[in-house]
Amino acid sequence: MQELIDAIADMMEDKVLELTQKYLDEGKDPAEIFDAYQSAMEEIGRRFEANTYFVPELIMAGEMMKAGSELIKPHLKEDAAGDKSGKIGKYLIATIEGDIHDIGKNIVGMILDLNGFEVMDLGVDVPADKIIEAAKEFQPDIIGLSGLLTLAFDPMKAFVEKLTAEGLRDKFKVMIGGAQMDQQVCEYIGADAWVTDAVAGVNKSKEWLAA
Amino acid sequence: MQELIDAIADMMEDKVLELTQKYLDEGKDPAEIFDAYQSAMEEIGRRFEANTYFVPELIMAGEMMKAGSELIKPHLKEDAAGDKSGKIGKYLIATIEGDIHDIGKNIVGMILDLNGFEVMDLGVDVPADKIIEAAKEFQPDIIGLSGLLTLAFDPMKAFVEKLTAEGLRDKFKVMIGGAQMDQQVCEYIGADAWVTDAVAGVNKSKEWLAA
Amino acid sequence: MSDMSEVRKKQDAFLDKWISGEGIEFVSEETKAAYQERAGLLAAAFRLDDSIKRVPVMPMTTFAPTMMKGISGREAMYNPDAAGQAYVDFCETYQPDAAGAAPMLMYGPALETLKYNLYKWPGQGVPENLSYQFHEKEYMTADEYDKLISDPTDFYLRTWMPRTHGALAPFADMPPVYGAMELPMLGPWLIGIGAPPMQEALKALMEAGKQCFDWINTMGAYLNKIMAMGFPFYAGGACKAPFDVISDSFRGTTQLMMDLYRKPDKVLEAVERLVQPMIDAGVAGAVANNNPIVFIPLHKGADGFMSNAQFEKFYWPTLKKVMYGLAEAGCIPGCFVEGGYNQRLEYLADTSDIRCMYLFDRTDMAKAAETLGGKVCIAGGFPVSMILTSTPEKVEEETKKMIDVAGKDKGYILSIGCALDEGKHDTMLAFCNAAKKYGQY
Amino acid sequence: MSDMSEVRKKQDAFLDKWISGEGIEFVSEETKAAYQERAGLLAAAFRLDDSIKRVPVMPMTTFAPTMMKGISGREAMYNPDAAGQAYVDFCETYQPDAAGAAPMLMYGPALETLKYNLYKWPGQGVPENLSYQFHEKEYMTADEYDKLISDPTDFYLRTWMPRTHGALAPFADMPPVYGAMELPMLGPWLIGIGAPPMQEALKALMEAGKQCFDWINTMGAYLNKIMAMGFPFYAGGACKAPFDVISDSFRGTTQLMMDLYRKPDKVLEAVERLVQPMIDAGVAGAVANNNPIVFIPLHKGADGFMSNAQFEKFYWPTLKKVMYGLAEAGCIPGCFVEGGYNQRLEYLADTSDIRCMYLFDRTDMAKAAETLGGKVCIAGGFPVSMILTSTPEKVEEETKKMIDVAGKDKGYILSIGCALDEGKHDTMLAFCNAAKKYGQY
Repeated sequence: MQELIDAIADMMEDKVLELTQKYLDEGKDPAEIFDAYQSAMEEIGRRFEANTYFVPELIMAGEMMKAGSELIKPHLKEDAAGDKSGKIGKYLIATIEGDIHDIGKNIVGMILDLNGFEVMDLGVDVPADKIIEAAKEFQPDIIGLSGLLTLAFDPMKAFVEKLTAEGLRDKFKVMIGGAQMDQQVCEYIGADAWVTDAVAGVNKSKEWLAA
Repeated sequence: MQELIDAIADMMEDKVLELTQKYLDEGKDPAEIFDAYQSAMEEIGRRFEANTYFVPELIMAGEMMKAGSELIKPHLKEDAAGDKSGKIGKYLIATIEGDIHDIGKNIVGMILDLNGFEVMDLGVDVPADKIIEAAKEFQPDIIGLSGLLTLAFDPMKAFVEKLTAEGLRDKFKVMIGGAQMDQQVCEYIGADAWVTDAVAGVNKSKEWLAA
Repeated sequence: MSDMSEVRKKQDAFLDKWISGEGIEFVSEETKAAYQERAGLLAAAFRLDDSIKRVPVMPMTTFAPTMMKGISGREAMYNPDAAGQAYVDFCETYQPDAAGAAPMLMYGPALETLKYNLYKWPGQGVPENLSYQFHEKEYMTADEYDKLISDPTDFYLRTWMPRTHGALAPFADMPPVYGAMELPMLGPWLIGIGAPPMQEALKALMEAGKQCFDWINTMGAYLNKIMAMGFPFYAGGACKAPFDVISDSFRGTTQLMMDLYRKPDKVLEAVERLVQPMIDAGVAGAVANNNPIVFIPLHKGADGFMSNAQFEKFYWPTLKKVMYGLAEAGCIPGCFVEGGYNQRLEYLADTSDIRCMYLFDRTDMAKAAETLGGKVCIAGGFPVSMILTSTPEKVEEETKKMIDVAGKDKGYILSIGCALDEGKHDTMLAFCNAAKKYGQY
Repeated sequence: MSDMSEVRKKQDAFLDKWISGEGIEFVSEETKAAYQERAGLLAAAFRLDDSIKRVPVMPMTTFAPTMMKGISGREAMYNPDAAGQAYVDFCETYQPDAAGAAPMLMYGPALETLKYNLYKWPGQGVPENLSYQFHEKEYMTADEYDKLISDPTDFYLRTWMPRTHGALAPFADMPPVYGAMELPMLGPWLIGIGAPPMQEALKALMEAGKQCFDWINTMGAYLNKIMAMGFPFYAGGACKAPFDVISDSFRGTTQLMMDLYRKPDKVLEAVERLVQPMIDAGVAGAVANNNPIVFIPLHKGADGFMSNAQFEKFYWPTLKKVMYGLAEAGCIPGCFVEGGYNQRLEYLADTSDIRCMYLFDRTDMAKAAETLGGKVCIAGGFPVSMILTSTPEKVEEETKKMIDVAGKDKGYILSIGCALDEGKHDTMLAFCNAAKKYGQY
């Protein structure tokens, strides 16, 4: 499977799909093929951290994963395909009320998913009440808030205050992400962590779960 | 002077002006330089007849002649510059009433001028009466009528009829030119000759004068 | 270019659709059959179909139908009913195998609204009884080649149209449309659009457009009637050789001839740049009118305008590309080969792998038949002087000769080699009848 | 590129003209002197003038002046008097060395008229108290690169604008403007312009233009007042890096990132194609406003968006061409370097032979000063979080640090590294005052 892992990690889209189909035709274990994708994603994450890979590669990786999954899924057993036992944690993500941007949130959601999280995405411009409601229902390990604009600061702060007021603050880790986040803003908002890139967010999340 | 003649005939615009200036600076006879231009024009005419040169070359030749004249004229004696003794004949040219096209007429006028004719150009859309009036005044050897469109046929015919009615028909040769002229039209109009290119017109004119 | 047999199939498919008369509400089954027969004849000529029954006759009229009825050029341009009816009558009287289209006469009021100065027309610069005439000028300067090459539409809108349409002069001050790319840059762009002179210009454009829209709605009834009476039109779309675009209404004749010497690279780049626009323009018309024939008047490539070497370098390659581009879209390039082309016939033979037509003006038709016969469809060559200054008997005689000379390979369409702005009834009738009489194979 | 010393001379000439306040009707000699002093400070920074007296302070405001007065985003976009007055008040209160321009807020009614859907704005898709936000979508499909490349204006007018301006949707059916080349082809083109939907679209365009024209006439009084009070604006024109045009409002972020792998050649061709248009757009604004500074927001070249190799191939060459093109026209490229640029600083140093400015967002300002100090003018870097969530004392302290770090080479302009949509009075005042206090050289 190394050839496939390398092709994925090296962004060779045509070859990736070609090899995937070939392995399926040869009768190789679909679960193993899927694992190869997972391994490749980990490698891509490492290269992202090493500043060798950037957003284009993250997006391409997501595309290849999606296309590959379409090929593999029919060969996986139903229970295997839907099996959540491999998930390492639950992540609730949303762009906070007032902000309608979804690109950053979508990228983070995709990377989290690729890294084994079960992700519930509430979309954009989501009021605090709705996030809390969903959190009660979904019981995530981490609530991730995204905001591209500075107008997101106060709604995020309000969210944390509401969470606290409802006595839920300690039940969930709160991570904020977006271009203008920094430590100052993190303290102002009352979040547990802040990031400005997806992979850092994923690593922080894994770190929390490992603790 | 052969180098200059060759440069003109070969359409080397920059070299032509450079050589002209050089010869003037060297004190060569301006009249000789001007004659070189005339010789070059004759050569260009021959190449046009031989179907080696076409309209672009005629136009370029005219441009070079014009530019060269600008350089030479200040060096010529006033009387020499204005001297008409070199003219081989008088040519009255116009685009006939109703037709507003001047490109063909302008090209012919230029070639006639380069070939030693004294040319009076009445412009476009010229009524028959005006042409006759000018002919009485200018007393050309040849009246040349130009018409790009077939609508020119009848005004030309009317012109010849008027000329005849005024008893002037035999005093002037009438030549018609334009894309749709042919023998049939020439007879219809009552002209003495028809042409569809400028050089043929010039040669015919010279032939008439030689007779 | 792609496989030419596939291209010919597309062309044939479009031709068949056109022949079928699909969408036309014919007066009767007889007129439908007549339409199909006539269109079929033309198509057979384009296809060099050996089974074609006779030589089609296609007088290429412009103002002649109106002039022959005593309708002045101005009336023809201002009264679409008069013009339309004249074209209907022309078809009824002379029964050509293909009809001319009255919209060629254009609509005077719209030109007035635009303060159009590219042409002078009856009552506006030329006498009322005549047809419109081009006003030659330098509408593009020598240093504007790069503008044309890098962004043709920008050049048209902000440079060329302000010069040729007086009412659109303010377009020269329109900010480049790139400024509209997003906020807040959109604001300044819109401010430019909102300036009073710009508003006046846009108003004039809208008004002229509306005038033409109403005009075509009136004219359309007559166009439909002509088809319903059984006469196909001789073209659906029109475009030009790229070189001619620049030499006719951009740089002008004299200036471009000098550009061939002074800046040949720019000329080459510019003509190359215009290939696709011309293909697009031609296909658009053919599709809109459901008629595959795209009329292409050939101007400055004629004998006498340039040498074969110049023709081979500046004119022919891009013209050929346009023709093949049209063919690939299923269209039939119908080249109106104006002037003489005796020195260029070999080039034209190069297009024998697509369906196309060359309608000649003053080319020697014997030479044309010899060089092109059996390879491409040829047409025309009949002298306009015969129609305008001769007799019916003479016309009949000359027509027979022309058919004998040009028609032996069966890919010939009888046509007068000059667009007809004027005409005579007796000679025109003799011409059209002689086609039926002597044109049978 | 031509001799850069000549370019710098042209830039200096334009700067001097700007500094002089030529054409501005100042309130008094004192305000004229204040204007000349402030503009002079900025120009000195651009020139890396060692004799500069202090660090200029230039908070880059968008909606902040209105938000801070309790004026909602919607009101700011619909009431030019309220917005203009808020900007006047901001200058009076905080005395910056360069003012922001209220037209950045854009005019809501015109967007409504156009049924604009590239952005959502207060009351139209986002809450009334907020600012406008971009609506990311694929406004250009993967197969449209060739259209953009071959004729950008045609692509804008007939493909892109119909998608982004609902009221201009009929432009998609506008016949190509080439059809207007002469008679009789002009007729069909005008008919297309005359079709009712096209007329409605043109009407909407005219209306929006007029709305903006009226809007700027109202807003202009306040802009003039700001200048008359002695405050130069921090930009005259605006344009973008070619890559960002495609990635922001044409293909979109995600699609373009994939295009880098799937069709890199087309991306390269397209960004190359947009160089001149961007230059033209930027120069037009600078000249119109008699202010040589051209604002260029840099987007997808930031750290994290692509590798240096990709940056070197797809982003930097064309951005550099735009900058030098602006400089050759006498303009000062003022790049707003958004996000972090720590990995790209070496490239920016390459432009040291022209006058330009780099205003940083989250770049490490110590590294920026180290790499670019003494070569090009740098600005910004002050965290927006300080203004929005901190105290005046903390702000003063951080401002001093920033000046110490970034200002030692005397080519620094103090600025918050983020466009200000919101603000707090006490921290904003502390920031501006600290500049005067600690910025003296």
